[in-house]
Amino acid sequence: MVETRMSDATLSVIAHFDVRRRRVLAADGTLVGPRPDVAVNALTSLYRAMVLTRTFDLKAVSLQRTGRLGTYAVSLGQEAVSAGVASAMQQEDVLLPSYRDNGMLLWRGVKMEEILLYWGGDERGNRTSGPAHDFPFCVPVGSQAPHAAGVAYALKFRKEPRVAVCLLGDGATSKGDVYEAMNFAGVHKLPLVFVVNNNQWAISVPLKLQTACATLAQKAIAAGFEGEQVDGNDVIAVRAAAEEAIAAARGGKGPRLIEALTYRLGDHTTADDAARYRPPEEVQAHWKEEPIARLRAYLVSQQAWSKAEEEQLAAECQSQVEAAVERYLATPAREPASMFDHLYARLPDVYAAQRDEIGGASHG
Amino acid sequence: MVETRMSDATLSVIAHFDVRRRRVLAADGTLVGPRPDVAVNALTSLYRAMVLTRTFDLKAVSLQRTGRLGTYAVSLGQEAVSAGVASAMQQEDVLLPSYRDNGMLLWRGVKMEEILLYWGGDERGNRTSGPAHDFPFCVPVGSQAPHAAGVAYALKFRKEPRVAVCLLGDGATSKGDVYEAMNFAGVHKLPLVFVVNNNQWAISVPLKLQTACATLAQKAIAAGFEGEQVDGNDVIAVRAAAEEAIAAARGGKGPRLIEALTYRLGDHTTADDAARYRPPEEVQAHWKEEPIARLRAYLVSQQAWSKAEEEQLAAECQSQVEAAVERYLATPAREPASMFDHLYARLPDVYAAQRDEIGGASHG
Amino acid sequence: MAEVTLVEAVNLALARAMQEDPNVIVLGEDVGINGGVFRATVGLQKRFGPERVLDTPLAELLISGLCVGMAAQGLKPVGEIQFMGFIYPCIDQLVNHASRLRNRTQGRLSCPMVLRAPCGAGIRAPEHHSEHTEAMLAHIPGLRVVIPSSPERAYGLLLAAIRDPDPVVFLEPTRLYRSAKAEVEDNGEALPLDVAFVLREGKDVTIVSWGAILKETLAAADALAGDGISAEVIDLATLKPYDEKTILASVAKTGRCVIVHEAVRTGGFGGEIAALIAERALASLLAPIARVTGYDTVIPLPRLEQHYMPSVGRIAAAARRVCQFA
Amino acid sequence: MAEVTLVEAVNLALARAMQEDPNVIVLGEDVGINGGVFRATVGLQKRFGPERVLDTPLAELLISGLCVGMAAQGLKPVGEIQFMGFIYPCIDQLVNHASRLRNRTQGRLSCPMVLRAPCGAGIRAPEHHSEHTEAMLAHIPGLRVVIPSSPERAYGLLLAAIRDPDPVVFLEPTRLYRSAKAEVEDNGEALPLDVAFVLREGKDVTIVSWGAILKETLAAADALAGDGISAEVIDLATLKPYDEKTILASVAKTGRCVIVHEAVRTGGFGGEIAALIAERALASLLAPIARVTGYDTVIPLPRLEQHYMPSVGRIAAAARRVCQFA
Ligand SMILES: Cc1ncc(C[n+]2csc(CCOP(=O)(O)OP(=O)(O)O)c2C)c(N)n1
Ligand SMILES: Cc1ncc(C[n+]2csc(CCOP(=O)(O)OP(=O)(O)O)c2C)c(N)n1
Ligand SMILES: [Mg+2]
Ligand SMILES: [Mg+2]
Repeated sequence: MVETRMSDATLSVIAHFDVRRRRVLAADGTLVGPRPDVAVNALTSLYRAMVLTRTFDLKAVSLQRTGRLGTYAVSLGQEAVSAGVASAMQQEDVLLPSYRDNGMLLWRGVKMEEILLYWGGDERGNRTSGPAHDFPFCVPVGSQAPHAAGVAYALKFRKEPRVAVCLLGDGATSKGDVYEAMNFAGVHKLPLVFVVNNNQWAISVPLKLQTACATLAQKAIAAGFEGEQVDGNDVIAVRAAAEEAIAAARGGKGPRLIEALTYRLGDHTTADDAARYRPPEEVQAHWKEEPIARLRAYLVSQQAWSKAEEEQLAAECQSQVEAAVERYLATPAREPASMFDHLYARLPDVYAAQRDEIGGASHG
Repeated sequence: MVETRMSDATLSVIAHFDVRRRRVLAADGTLVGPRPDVAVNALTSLYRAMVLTRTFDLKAVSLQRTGRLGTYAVSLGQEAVSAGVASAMQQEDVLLPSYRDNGMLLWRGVKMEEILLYWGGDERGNRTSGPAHDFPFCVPVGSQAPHAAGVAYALKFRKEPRVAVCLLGDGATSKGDVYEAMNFAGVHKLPLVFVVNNNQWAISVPLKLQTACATLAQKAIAAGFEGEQVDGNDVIAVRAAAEEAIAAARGGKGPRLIEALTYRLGDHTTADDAARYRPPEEVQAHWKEEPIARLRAYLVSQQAWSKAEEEQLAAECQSQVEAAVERYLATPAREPASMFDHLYARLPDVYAAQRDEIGGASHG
Repeated sequence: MAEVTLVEAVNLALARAMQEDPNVIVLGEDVGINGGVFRATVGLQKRFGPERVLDTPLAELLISGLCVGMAAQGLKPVGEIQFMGFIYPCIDQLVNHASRLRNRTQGRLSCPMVLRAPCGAGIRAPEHHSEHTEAMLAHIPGLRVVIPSSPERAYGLLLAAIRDPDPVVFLEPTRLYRSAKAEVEDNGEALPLDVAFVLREGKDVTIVSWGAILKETLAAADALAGDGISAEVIDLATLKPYDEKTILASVAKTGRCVIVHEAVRTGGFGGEIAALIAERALASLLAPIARVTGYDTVIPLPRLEQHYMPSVGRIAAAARRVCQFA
Repeated sequence: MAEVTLVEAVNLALARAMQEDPNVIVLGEDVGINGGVFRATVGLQKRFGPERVLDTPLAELLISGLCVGMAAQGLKPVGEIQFMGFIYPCIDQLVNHASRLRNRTQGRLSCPMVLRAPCGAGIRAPEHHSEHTEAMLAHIPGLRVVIPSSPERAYGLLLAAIRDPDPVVFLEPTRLYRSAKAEVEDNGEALPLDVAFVLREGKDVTIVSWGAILKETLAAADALAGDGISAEVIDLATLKPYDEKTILASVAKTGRCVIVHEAVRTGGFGGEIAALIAERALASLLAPIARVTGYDTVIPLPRLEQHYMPSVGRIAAAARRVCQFA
C-alpha cells in the first residue's frame, strides 16, 4: 500500500513518527543491553520496595476475604512500574495516581494503614502522610488526567522546577478526558509525564477491544509529543525511562508518555473473578515475566543479593505489614456527623440542622 | 535526539508512521501531478456546486444583516471540501455534518429554504428533503462523532455496503468525544470517514493553541488507522482523497481520516468580528488560495469553461437563491403549541395541559 | 414459576427483548464474556453473539453517543453504564441529542435507546459507586427515567423501556440486585411506563418513594401499622414523566404526605412531588409535607454510609409527626 | 460612578479579582484576544498576559478538569464555558471531583474554582444556546450555584465567588448581558453568597425567582400593584446553598407564593422552593403555591422561544389566582 502511494507524485510524506521500546533485563534477569547507570544499592532498594508492595497487597486481599476490608485492587505483577516511576520522582513533584498504584503511594511515604483505611471505607485514609500536594487514588478511570494538566500548568506558571506524574491504565487511554489532557499538555509543553500501565486488561476487556493501536505509546502522537514503550516487568528500564522523561519535563522539554508493558497477574479487584474471562494458562505464562523474580535473578547474578537477605526482607515486610494492619483495625470509625465536616470550608448554616440530626441519631 | 537514542541498543523501533499530503492543483490552477481520472464534466459540476454554495452563503449573510435570518456560519473558502466530499458519497451513505457544511447539504438534496428555515429559527428546517437518514447540522462541536460511529456500526452490523461520513473542524479535534469515536471506529474497522476541515481557526483560537500536532491527520494514529492530509482548496485532490477513503470504507478496510487544509475566509459566524483577532493581511493572502478561482483557472486552461458559461452560471445561481429566499420568507411560523408535537412519539398525558395552555395563550 | 433476583429479572428481560427483536443490541463495559460486573448480561453474548453483545472501550460518553447513532439507524441499543457514578459524561449526549433528536428533526429521526445503570448505596462499594442522582436526569425534556424496586417491575419496566420509541434511562438499585427476590414469569409482558404503583393501601398518610429505599419505607409502614397508622405506599417507578394522578388521588384520600428518597435532599426529585401537591392538592393537606432523604452531603464511604441513608426510624418518625400534626 | 451593563460588570469583577490576587487565572475558549464571545473578558489578556488569560483548546471537560488541578495547586481558576449548552461535559468533573475534593481528602486538598457560563433564552440564539439547567447543578453537594440578575449583583457575587474557598458555578443570563444597566462602583466589595435579595417589598404575595426572568417578574409585580395586589419579589441569586430564611419569612408575612423560573418545570429548582414551604410554612399558606416556568419541552428555536418563556401575563395571572384563592 505504502509503495503504490509513494509512486503517486501528488502524495508526499510530510510527517514521520517512530515508537521505540526500551528493555534492559530479559525475563531471566540477564542483561539485553548496556545497563543504565543505576547504582546496585539503588537496585536493591527498588527490590525491597517491590517485595514490600507485594506483601502488602497480598495481606490486603486476605483482609478483604475475611471481611475486614472493602473491595481492593492488587498491583500484583505491576510492582516494577510503581517502584521504577516513584523512585524517579522528587518529593516536591506531584503524583496523580490511579486506584492500583499502591506501590507508588508507599514509596511516596503514605502509610499502609492509611491505604487500608481508604479501602476500608474511611475518607481519612486519603488525608495521607505522603506529600500533601499529591492527589488521592482516582476511581473514575482517567478523570485525574485533566487534573494532572492543571497541576502541571500551575507548576509551570509559577516557574517551579517540579513535574506532575499521572498514572493511567490501558483502559483509561480510551477516555476522552485523558486525550484532552494530553493534547493540552502538548500545546503548553507542560512538565507532565503520563505513565500508562498497560496490563493488557480492563477488567474483562482485552486490549484488542480497547483500541486498534499497535502500541499505546503512539497515543502521544495525537497530542504532539513523544511516546515510548518500556518493558514494565523490567524495573531498570522503567526507572531509566521515567528518569529520562521526568528530567526532560523538568528541563522544560514538555510532556512525554511512557507505556509500560505489564500483565495483571491478579483478579481486577477482590470483587472480580478473572477465571470467567481469561484462561489460567495465559496467567501462568505471564508469571515467567514477573518483575520481582527477574530483578532478584539479576541481583543474585551480580552477587548483590543473598538467600539470607531474602529471608530477612520477607520477615521485615511481614512484620511491617502486620503492624500496619493492627493500627488500621484499631482505628475507630469517625463520628457520623463528621460527614459534614469537610463539605465546605465552613458549613453553610442551612445544613447545620441536618448535621445535628445525624449527631443526635448516632447517639441514640 | 533520535540519533543518540538509536545508538542505544536497549531502544529499538517497534512502530513507524507516515503522514502524506495530497495535492493536484497549484494555487494558480496548474497541475502539480497526474490528474486522477475525474471526467471534465464531473469537474464542471463540482465547479457549479461551489459557486452555488458561495452565492447562497453570501445571500444568507445579507439576510442576517437585514434582520431576516438568525446567526449564520458561512463556508466561504471551504466550498471545495463540501463539493469534493459530497460528490464522492452515495445517497444511501449517511452524512453527519457540522454546522458549516452548507455545500454538502445542498449537494445531498437539502433545499436552500430548509437551511434558511433552520438558521431562521424553525426546527422544520431540519426535516429536510435530503436523504431521510442524514443527520442535521450539529452545533455542539464534535458531539456528532460518536453518532457517526454508532451509525457506522449499524451499517456494518446489517452488512450494508454503506458508509458514514462525519465532518469536523480543527477545533473539534480537541474534543474527547471525537477521539473516543475515532478509537472505537478503529477497533471495529467501521465504514466511517472522518473529514477534518482544518480552516486554521476555531473562532479566535488559532491552530497552534488547539494542538501541538504538526498535522491533524496524525490524530488517526492514536485510533489505529490511517490519516491523510489534502489541500482543501484543491477540489480535485479532495474528491480523489474522499473517493479513495469512502471506497476503502465500503470495501471493509475500515475508517480513515482526511484532514483538508483550508482557510476560513469569512468571520466565524455573522455574530463574530474576525478583525478583532486576525490581521486582514492574513485573510488577503489566503484569498490567493481559494478553491473556486483555482478550479476555474484550470477549467479555462482546459478550454472546459468560458466567460459566457460563467455569466450564465452566476445568473442561474442568483435566481435559484432568490427563489428559495422567497419561499423561506413566505413560510409562516408554526403553531406555538406544536413545540410539544415531536417531544415524544406520543405526548404523555401529563403534558397535555401545558400544550393546551400554550394553544390558548397563542390565540389570545 | 421460578423465584429470581432483581438482577436476574433484568437478565431475563434483556434476553427476551433480544430474542423477540433482532435490532436490540447490548453494549457497555464488561457486558460480554464477563456478563457484566453485576451479572446482568450473563449468557447474552454466548447466546446472541459478539455483534449484538458488545464490549466497548472504556468510555461512557462513547457508549451513550453510540446508542444515539445506532438508534437513529433503527437499531434498539441498550447501553450499560457500569455504575451511576460514571454516567455523568453521558449527560451531554442525553440532553443535547438523545432526548431531542426527534424534536430537532421534527420526527424525521428518533432515538429509541435505553441506558441502564446501577444506582444507590448500601453495598459497601468503593468511592463514586453509590450515586443516586436521578433528579438530574428527570429534568431533561424528551427523556424517560425509570427506577424499578422489585424483580417483577425490573422485568416488566425494562421490557417497556426497550420497546418504547423514545430514549429511556433505566436505573437499577444495586442494593436490591440480589436481596430482592420474587417469582417472575418470563412471559414477555411489559408493565406500563409513566404509571406509579401502589404497593400498600392506606388511609392516614401517603408515602411516595422509589428505588431501594422502598424497602425501608415498607418496613416503616409496618411499624406505623403497629401504632395504628395506616400508610399508603406508592412506588413512583417512572420519574419522568411521572404519574401525577396516583399521587394526587392518594393525598386527596389521606391528606398527608411523606416523600422518601435516597438522593441528597436539595434539588432532589422529592421537591417536584412536594410542589405538585402544594400546587394541586393543598386544600386536602391536613399537615405539612415531609421529605426524608439522604443528607445534603457527599455520600460517605462504607463506614458511615448507613448513617447517610434514610432509615426505617427516620421514615416512621416523619410519618408520625405528620399524622400527629393538628 | 458609571453606568455599566451586566457583562461589563462581570468584566470589572474579573479585572478587580485578577488585580488583587495574582493567583486568579481566567481560562476558556476565546477568552483571550477576542475577549470572549460576549466580551466578558475583553482587555484582560492584554492587561494580565496570556499565562493568566488562557485560550484553551475546544474542550469543555478539559476546562473544568484543568480548574480542579489548578485549584488543588493553589491557583484560583475562573473557567468560562461559552454557553450553558456546552457545560454538560463538565458535570462529571463537578460531581466527582470539584465538589468533593475537600471532603474526599478530609481537607488536605481543596478546590477554590469558579466556572462561569452564560445561560438562558431570549436572544434569538442558535440551537443549544438557550439552556437553563441550573437545577442539575444545584443538586450537587459541596458546590455553590449562583445566578446574578443585575450588574451590581453580577459584580458583587462574582467577586464573592472568586474569593470563596470552594467551587462555584456562576451562571450569567445572556438576556441581561447588555439590556441590564446600572451604576456599579468598582470598589472591590463582594456581596454575600447564600443570601437572597428582596428586590421589592410587598404584603399580599411572595414571588421567588432568579436570573433574567426577574425582569418579567418585576413587571408583573408592577401590573399587580395596578390591581391593588402588593407583591414581594425575591431574587434567590444563590441556589446552592440557598437562603431558606428570607423565603420563609416572606411567606409567613404574605401567606402566598409564586415561584418563577425560566427552566422547564419538571425537576426544576422551583420544586425545591415549593417543598421548603410545604414542609416549613404550610400553616401560613393561604393559597396553593404556583409555579410559572418554561414548559416541559425542548426550548424551541427563536421563532417560538418567546412562547416558551414565562411571560408577564402568565406570572401576573398566577399571582392573581393565588391571591383570589379562598
Ligand atoms: C469512568 C469509569 N468507568 C468505569 C469504571 C469501572 N472500572 C473500574 S476499573 C475498570 C477497568 C480499568 O482498566 P484499566 O484502565 O486498564 O486499569 P486497570 O484496572 O487494568 O489497572 C473499570 C471499567 C470506572 N472506575 N470509571
Ligand atoms: C462543544 C462546543 N463548545 C463550544 C461551542 C461554541 N463554538 C461554536 S463554533 C466554535 C469553534 C469551532 O471551531 P472548529 O471546530 O475549527 O470549526 P469551524 O467553526 O472553524 O468550522 C465554538 C467554540 C460549541 N458550539 N460547541
Ligand atoms: Mg488494564
Ligand atoms: Mg476551524
